[in-house]
Amino acid sequence: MPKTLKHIDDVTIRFAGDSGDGMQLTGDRFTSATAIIGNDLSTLPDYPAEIRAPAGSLAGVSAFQLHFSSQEIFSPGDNPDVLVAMNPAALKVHLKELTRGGIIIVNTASFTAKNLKLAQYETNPLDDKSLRDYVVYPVDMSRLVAHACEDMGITTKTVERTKNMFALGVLYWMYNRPMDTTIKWLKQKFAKKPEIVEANTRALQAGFNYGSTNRIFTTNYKVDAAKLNPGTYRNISGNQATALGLVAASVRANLPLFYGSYPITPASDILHHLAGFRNFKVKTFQAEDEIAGITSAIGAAFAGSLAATGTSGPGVALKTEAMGLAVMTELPLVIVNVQRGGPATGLPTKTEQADLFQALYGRNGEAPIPVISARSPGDCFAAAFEAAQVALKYMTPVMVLTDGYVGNGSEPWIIPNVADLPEIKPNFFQGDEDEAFLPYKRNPDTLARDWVAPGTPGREHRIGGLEKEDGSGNVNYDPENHHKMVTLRDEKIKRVVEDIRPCRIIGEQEGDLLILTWGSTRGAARAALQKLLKEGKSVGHMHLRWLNPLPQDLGGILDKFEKILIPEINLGQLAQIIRARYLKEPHQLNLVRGRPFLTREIMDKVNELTG
Amino acid sequence: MPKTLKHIDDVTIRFAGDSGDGMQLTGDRFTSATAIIGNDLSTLPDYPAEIRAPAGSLAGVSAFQLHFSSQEIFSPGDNPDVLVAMNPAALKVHLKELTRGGIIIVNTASFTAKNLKLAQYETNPLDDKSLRDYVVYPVDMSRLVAHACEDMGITTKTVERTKNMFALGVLYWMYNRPMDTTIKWLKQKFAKKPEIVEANTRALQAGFNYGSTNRIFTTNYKVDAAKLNPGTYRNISGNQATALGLVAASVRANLPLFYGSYPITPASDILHHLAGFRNFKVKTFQAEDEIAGITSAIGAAFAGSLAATGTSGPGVALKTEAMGLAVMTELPLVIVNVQRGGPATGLPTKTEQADLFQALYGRNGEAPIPVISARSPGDCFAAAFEAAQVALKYMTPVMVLTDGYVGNGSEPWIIPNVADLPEIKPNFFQGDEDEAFLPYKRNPDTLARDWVAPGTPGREHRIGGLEKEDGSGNVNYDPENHHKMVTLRDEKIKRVVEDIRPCRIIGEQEGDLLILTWGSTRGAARAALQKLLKEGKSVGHMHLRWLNPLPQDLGGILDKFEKILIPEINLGQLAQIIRARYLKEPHQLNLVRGRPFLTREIMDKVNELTG
Amino acid sequence: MAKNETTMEKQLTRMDFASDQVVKWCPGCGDYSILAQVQKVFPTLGIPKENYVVISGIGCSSRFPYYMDTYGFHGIHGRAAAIATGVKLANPELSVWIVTGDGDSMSIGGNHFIHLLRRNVDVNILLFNNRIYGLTKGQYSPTSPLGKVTKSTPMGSLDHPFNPPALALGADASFVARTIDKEPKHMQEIIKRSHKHHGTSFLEIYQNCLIFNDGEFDRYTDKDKKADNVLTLEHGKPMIFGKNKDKGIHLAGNNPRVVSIGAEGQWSVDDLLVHDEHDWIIASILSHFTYREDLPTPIGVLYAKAQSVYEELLDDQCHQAVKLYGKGDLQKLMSEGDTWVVK
Amino acid sequence: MAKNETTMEKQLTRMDFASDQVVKWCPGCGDYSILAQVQKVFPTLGIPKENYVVISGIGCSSRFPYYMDTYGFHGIHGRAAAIATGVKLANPELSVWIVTGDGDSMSIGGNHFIHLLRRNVDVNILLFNNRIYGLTKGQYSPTSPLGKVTKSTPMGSLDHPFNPPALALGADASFVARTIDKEPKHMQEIIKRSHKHHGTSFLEIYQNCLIFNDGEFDRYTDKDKKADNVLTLEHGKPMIFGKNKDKGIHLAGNNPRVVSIGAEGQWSVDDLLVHDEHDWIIASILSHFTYREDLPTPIGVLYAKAQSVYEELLDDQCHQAVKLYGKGDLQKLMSEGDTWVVK
Ligand SMILES: Cc1ncc(C[n+]2csc(CCOP(=O)(O)OP(=O)(O)O)c2C)c(N)n1
Ligand SMILES: Cc1ncc(C[n+]2csc(CCOP(=O)(O)OP(=O)(O)O)c2C)c(N)n1
Ligand code: SF4
Ligand code: SF4
Ligand SMILES: [Mg+2]
Ligand SMILES: [Mg+2]
Repeated sequence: MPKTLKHIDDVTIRFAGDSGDGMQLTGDRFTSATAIIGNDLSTLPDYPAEIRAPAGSLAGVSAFQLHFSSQEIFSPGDNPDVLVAMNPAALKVHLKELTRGGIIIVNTASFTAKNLKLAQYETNPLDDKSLRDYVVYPVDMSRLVAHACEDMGITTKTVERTKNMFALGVLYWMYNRPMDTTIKWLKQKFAKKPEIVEANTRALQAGFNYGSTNRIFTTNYKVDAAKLNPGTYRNISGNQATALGLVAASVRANLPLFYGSYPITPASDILHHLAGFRNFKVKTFQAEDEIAGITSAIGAAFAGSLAATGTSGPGVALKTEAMGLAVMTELPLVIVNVQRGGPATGLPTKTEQADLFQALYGRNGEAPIPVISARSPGDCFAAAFEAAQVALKYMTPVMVLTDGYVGNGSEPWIIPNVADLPEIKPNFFQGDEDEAFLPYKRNPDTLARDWVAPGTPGREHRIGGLEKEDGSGNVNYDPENHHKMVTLRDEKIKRVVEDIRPCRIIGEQEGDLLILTWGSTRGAARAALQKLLKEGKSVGHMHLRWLNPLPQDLGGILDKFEKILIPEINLGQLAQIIRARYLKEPHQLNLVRGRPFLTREIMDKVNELTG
Repeated sequence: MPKTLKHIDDVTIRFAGDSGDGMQLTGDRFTSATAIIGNDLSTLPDYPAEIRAPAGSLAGVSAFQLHFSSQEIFSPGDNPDVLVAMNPAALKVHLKELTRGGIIIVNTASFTAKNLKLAQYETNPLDDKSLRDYVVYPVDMSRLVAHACEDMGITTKTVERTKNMFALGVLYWMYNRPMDTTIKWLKQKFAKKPEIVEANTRALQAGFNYGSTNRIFTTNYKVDAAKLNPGTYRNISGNQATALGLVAASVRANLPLFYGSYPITPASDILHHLAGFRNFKVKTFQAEDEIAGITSAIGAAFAGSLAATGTSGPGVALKTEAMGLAVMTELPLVIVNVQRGGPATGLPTKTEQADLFQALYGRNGEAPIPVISARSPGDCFAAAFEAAQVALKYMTPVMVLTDGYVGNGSEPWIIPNVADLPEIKPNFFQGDEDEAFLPYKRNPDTLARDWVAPGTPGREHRIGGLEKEDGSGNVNYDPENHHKMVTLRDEKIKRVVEDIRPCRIIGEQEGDLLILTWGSTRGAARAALQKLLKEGKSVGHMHLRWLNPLPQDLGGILDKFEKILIPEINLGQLAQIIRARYLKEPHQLNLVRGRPFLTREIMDKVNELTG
Repeated sequence: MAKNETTMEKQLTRMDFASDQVVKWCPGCGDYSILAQVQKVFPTLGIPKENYVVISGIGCSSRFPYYMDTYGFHGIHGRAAAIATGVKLANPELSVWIVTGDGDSMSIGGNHFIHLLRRNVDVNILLFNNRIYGLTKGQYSPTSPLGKVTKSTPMGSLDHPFNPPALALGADASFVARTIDKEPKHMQEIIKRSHKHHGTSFLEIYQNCLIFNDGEFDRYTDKDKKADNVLTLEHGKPMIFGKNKDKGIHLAGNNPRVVSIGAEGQWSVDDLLVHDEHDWIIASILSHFTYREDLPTPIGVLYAKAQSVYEELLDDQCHQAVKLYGKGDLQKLMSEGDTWVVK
Repeated sequence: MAKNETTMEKQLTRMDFASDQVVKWCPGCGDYSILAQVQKVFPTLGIPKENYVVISGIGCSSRFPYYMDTYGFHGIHGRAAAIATGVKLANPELSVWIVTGDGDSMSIGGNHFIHLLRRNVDVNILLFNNRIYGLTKGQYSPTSPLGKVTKSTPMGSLDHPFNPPALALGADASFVARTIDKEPKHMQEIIKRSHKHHGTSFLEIYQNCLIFNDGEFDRYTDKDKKADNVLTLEHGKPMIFGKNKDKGIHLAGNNPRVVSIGAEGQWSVDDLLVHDEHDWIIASILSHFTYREDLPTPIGVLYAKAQSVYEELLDDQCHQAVKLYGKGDLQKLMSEGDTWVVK
């Protein structure tokens, strides 16, 4: 039967299955193949807090969503067009979000009575009429992979494990993706187990063939390369980008990188990546807890390294005392918070933006620090790099806020030229041999104090957490000196505003409504903006990278719009800051559900407000 | 020579000497004697961060200021009228604040060349003309006490140690205070060392006699009892009052009190006091660190105790993760922060109000908690009591903010009648035997969940830090449930507003300017208000006890004044909250010097603003 | 079940301790066995069901309380010991069980762990030692052997591991024991011993994490290897082990080594070290068997001593204080010191 | 002094290590002696002055760095070990000294302390043990003996104290030693030994706090008592002590006890335990002398062993990685994985 090839612009696929079904990996592979084709893309992994909840259970469903397009895109997509459901539980959990009329590909072999019961289905949805509004492709993947690997003499369990590759193959056919990079990857990954490579390759091929030859599949699709900015691209996850950003800063500052950290979801991957960069002399230190993570980094900063520590919200909570120490000792330090659902342990594997207050205010005493947020996976590179720049220039700890979505999600990223990255000049003491060294003497422009690392002859000095005398840095309890130092530390952070790019509004430059975002919410907002502009709405979008200090010209920009809408995955933290700073009343959209906003939700809110 | 007795209304005395000179103790005794006379009073201890810095050094000066009056007073006084300086360093450090024309009493024996040098005096101030603007009483106290104890056969060192009692005696004469309570106290304190009692009593008596007989003292003063509210009074320090407030709440709630804490200046005294109440079944637990302090308290709360933990800013920093746990598990818990100078170790023995942001926002995720502040030493009792009430009623952690000044300072306090203290009904599960128990079912009014302690048959349940399903309290990762729970927790704390007394403005009820204060700044503000009203200014004063939630009627009150002035010992934390909440622009007075505001400073600012 | 009466009268069974929550560990995880043994032992201890409290930190193992139909508290990472201390001090009637992992108790929670041991609060620690971080997907832990290749140590870990029994002994523990997930009978017995001990009991349980550290304890669990690699301690008995009970521990000076006994004749039972639970030095020597390939791993009670118990001393002080100063009278307390009356 | 050249060439003296800050301990505090000995020893170690780093937590003792004219870091309470780890890992050339109190290192900082020991980072710990919290004005500490009456324990403390050498040994310390503030010569010698040890050296110094805990160590420092109560350890020598060198330590089974030697004849030197620094069991036995009234307190090196050092293994991995993958090339690193070009 002849097949039709359709050109389309934009597809969202969701892979869903049991925790053991390899959905994250399948998604990753599809993403890679899609990236290479040159589509723009955005991904959203979503996995349970348990390592492997009971097979077939609703709690054990793991999913990976991928949005790709021939246009520039900003979010992982609201509703999937295609749902790959490896078992009934996956279908049950994810069906409600599938686009009406969307495609469902299921592994029928898993629709056993037991699994149906585990998924709380009374009747088999493949047999009753409940899926009639969708295009369903029921495929007995288990049988087909068994067939494909028949003569290999490997265990049934091993064969069964390849069924995700079969599903991938079907989708490769359906969306015209090349299989070679996946096969190459399999070869590398399982270099020592050729039979695994073989089995998986066969399953992949079988899936592809099944799509191209089986009658039930009538159409496949072509999504052209997107017209992205020219450059060499790779696909990158946020945590990967953060790690690279730190290494890049260390190279451009010509300082060794020290990373002290304690594992925590969803931040651990930064540690994992950095631990692999020993040939850059990157020293990673898996500390006994978050306190040792940051205090070891403070020690390394004192010793002259570019020091960083990374964690998620509960870990930041434990670091707050030491952050105060870094403020008082005025040492450069990058602190990364890959935010997750809170409070407390909360939703450890889900995303949230509720640690902004903690970043800004979560310390005893007046302890201001600059705070930057990453807007997308690739932007984590720039955010980490800029944070290090500011830390080294102003001699201050800097907080980088990313989140679970940005940290685990991925997107195409233009690989920068090393030479184009700004050189970073740490604020080392520049005085000549005979100049007296005063550890708290400040650069008159930046107010940064001079940095001298132990090992430098003749400049021995002591720092610590007690209040410092201006200039000498000696311990000092004088009331007026304290006031002066509190004010100086505050002023120093205010001056970071000099390093912040002026605001850039996308869309209308003035008008009815400005969408104001920070962090990962930018994606959904930009996607919404595009559509709203097409609908002829008078809407602009302004995104904040730096939350402290705020850009100098922000006040003026807020004045240009009738209304301001701040969508946040919290109860209105940026909104409160804007209220306090500009005495303006923004509208809020606060949905705290452990996942990014949908484009539609922002559009609906804008429509409601501009109605 | 006949002496004159003058009636005066108001005196401020400052005792200053070496850390080893017993100035805190001397001040305490004078305070006691003054309280018994029925004066209103307010005290301000001020001691160095070192236990005993080198004798005679400027760093080693310890001071105690006492303001007493026949009128109601609110602050420890701006500038002392009398300075007792036991050595040159004490004179050097404190002279600049003495009222022009004020009295200086010095121990001449300590004005040796060595001590003068240590105090960085070029010439002896007693000999040069530098003190000509003051009334100086040079007394060779060392010689006089030696004389008084001549025949006792005790060491010179012991004798020398009594010279603070001599100084006290002089002042007792000068201000007509009775000596008997001091003598009684000496007998109790040194019950096992009668020779110490004897020596000190002799020194005290000698000082008194010296005043009454020596020619150089021509006048003494009488300060009548103040017309205070009727009742039985005692003098009380803030930390003492906090301890009593917690015990009182435990008695009125009929729950045992558990206090888990780790020592830290200036909060340790709460632990010390509570440790003495074992006959109330008060269980104090000196934990290994602040984290164990709070988590043990959370355990005790789970087990059905009234649980509390106390510390200062750096300790709170370490508790923030666990505070999130208490928010999520919705357990009653009182957290006391006796604020000190920050950031980091900062000024450990000085006061500050810079932990308000930390109290409100210093946690990961959306983790709102009620925050109450104590306005004066005696008010710590009520603040602690109310915090416990709210914690038990709403099933929530509550933060009590006091500070070093309020914690160590003291004032007369009306001893409440136990029967007048409200009874507290903990939110224990009330359902009957057969009613199913759902740990997260809420009281529809307060939204508090039901409390059931282990040991209760048939109501076994589990709690923890992961997000809870509404009602059942089971672990739940559902997006909509999370949003609901985040919102519910927020709403619950908002409802605490029902328990907050409406605002009360002192002074003008509307007009040019409202002074808005929180915490210990109330004293200086009220004192300033009194004077400003006398000057005919159109000024009111509104004091906030609860910082979260804010009283319902605050917005309306702010509207009644042209200008609002918020004096704070921080860089404007309440001001920012007021800006955000009411979109109003208050004026700020921010002096961060490790000590309370002076009345004059607030007056000056008001005068500047009301021109 | 009828409410508000203790469950003492009723004969409890294993099912009484199974909660309604689905157990969410990976199929085959060693944690299942520990859960089963605890559920089997609890009904036999003569404690009313409502008096059990199970408290944990964070980790795969720390999900344990959710699966027990007792009072339970899933705490925050590393703090189970401190939470449990608060629970027990507040109500010494309760039977308090701490469930923790090697990361939870030895890494972030190390300080609370050692302080709990020295205080000797009468609670029970069950340490699920899988020598890996399970829940965060496979970083090395403080009990992973030197050189361990994991996600966070791609070139191998650099730190010498903690030896849990040795650390516990150094922290003045009054009871130290070990068992293995795959030895259900032994585990039950030792859990009972832990319960009986007056003071903090520390029980290390070797637990296989089949996802991130499969096979770590194969030497001690594989059918054909375990007899030669596991030494089951019995108080007052010589230390004999081996498939044929033909091996024993001999102490040469202070150096323990394995000798063959029986047939070959060079060594006899009399040459072997005799286990004495109350001997701190023997316990220390045994603790040093950990990580050594040339020595078997001892299981059973390594050490037990009588020592005063924190919460009892605390309650004593409360009683003492009532005797000395009378039962607390709030009015009197508030009126202490100098007072005066204003009319 | 001329800048930017190492100070190696110059003969350093004690005064080179005295900073310009006024020392603010209470007159008579044991801390003064320790400061003096450190200032005397540092010039003799052959280390350029600029390579010394002194790192502390919070407490009276932790003010130490301010008084040393070296690089110094007065950290936050309990975290000196972690800060020092960062310093040493970042620059292994530095000679890193941790100054800490019994509260700082054993209470809030207990976890960092035990982890530092097991990692065996080549730094030196000087623990000023005064068995009290000095700076916060006299609460009991984790090394205060049971029943201690202090501000926070008016009826006596309830917890068994930590035994610092035992805890250190339990945490796999590679060097454990003890000295006394009032034994300046001995202290100097042991500070030198600490420095020489490759790996973390742990030196406990008994230090009198005359304000809040005066006399705690009188048994070991009073002229007429100390000889009978202090056992000075020497490697390879029998354990003899006493004013007349007529007492010794004999081991009966695993129980150490004091015996009289010489004249009375019942015991001879040959019956005495011979000190072996490398024997973990002997060190453990010696660690248990702490708090015992019937045994002398051992001072000197209790234990020393060779063990791999964390920061060296880390540097090795860096070199290894360069060998394996080439010197880090940022452009290459950023371009890893699948890439594609958009024109
Ligand atoms: C403050 C904090 N830091 C880090 C984490 C992340 N975390 C959760 S469990 C865990 C370690 C788990 O290892 P282990 O205690 O051995 O338990 P297992 O999963 O192996 O049973 C870590 C690091 C956390 N939840 N909280
Ligand atoms: C986070 C924190 N908690 C508590 C304190 C208060 N504090 C300062 S020093 C100290 C204990 C000091 O005892 P120790 O370490 O024995 O030192 P010493 O003063 O006896 O030399 C405490 C509890 C603090 N500074 N920071
Ligand atoms: S990851 Fe390991 S420890 Fe965790 S549940 Fe799975 S098998 Fe068990
Ligand atoms: S309080 Fe004690 S430890 Fe602190 S300086 Fe004084 S004597 Fe030394
Ligand atoms: Mg583990
Ligand atoms: Mg101490």
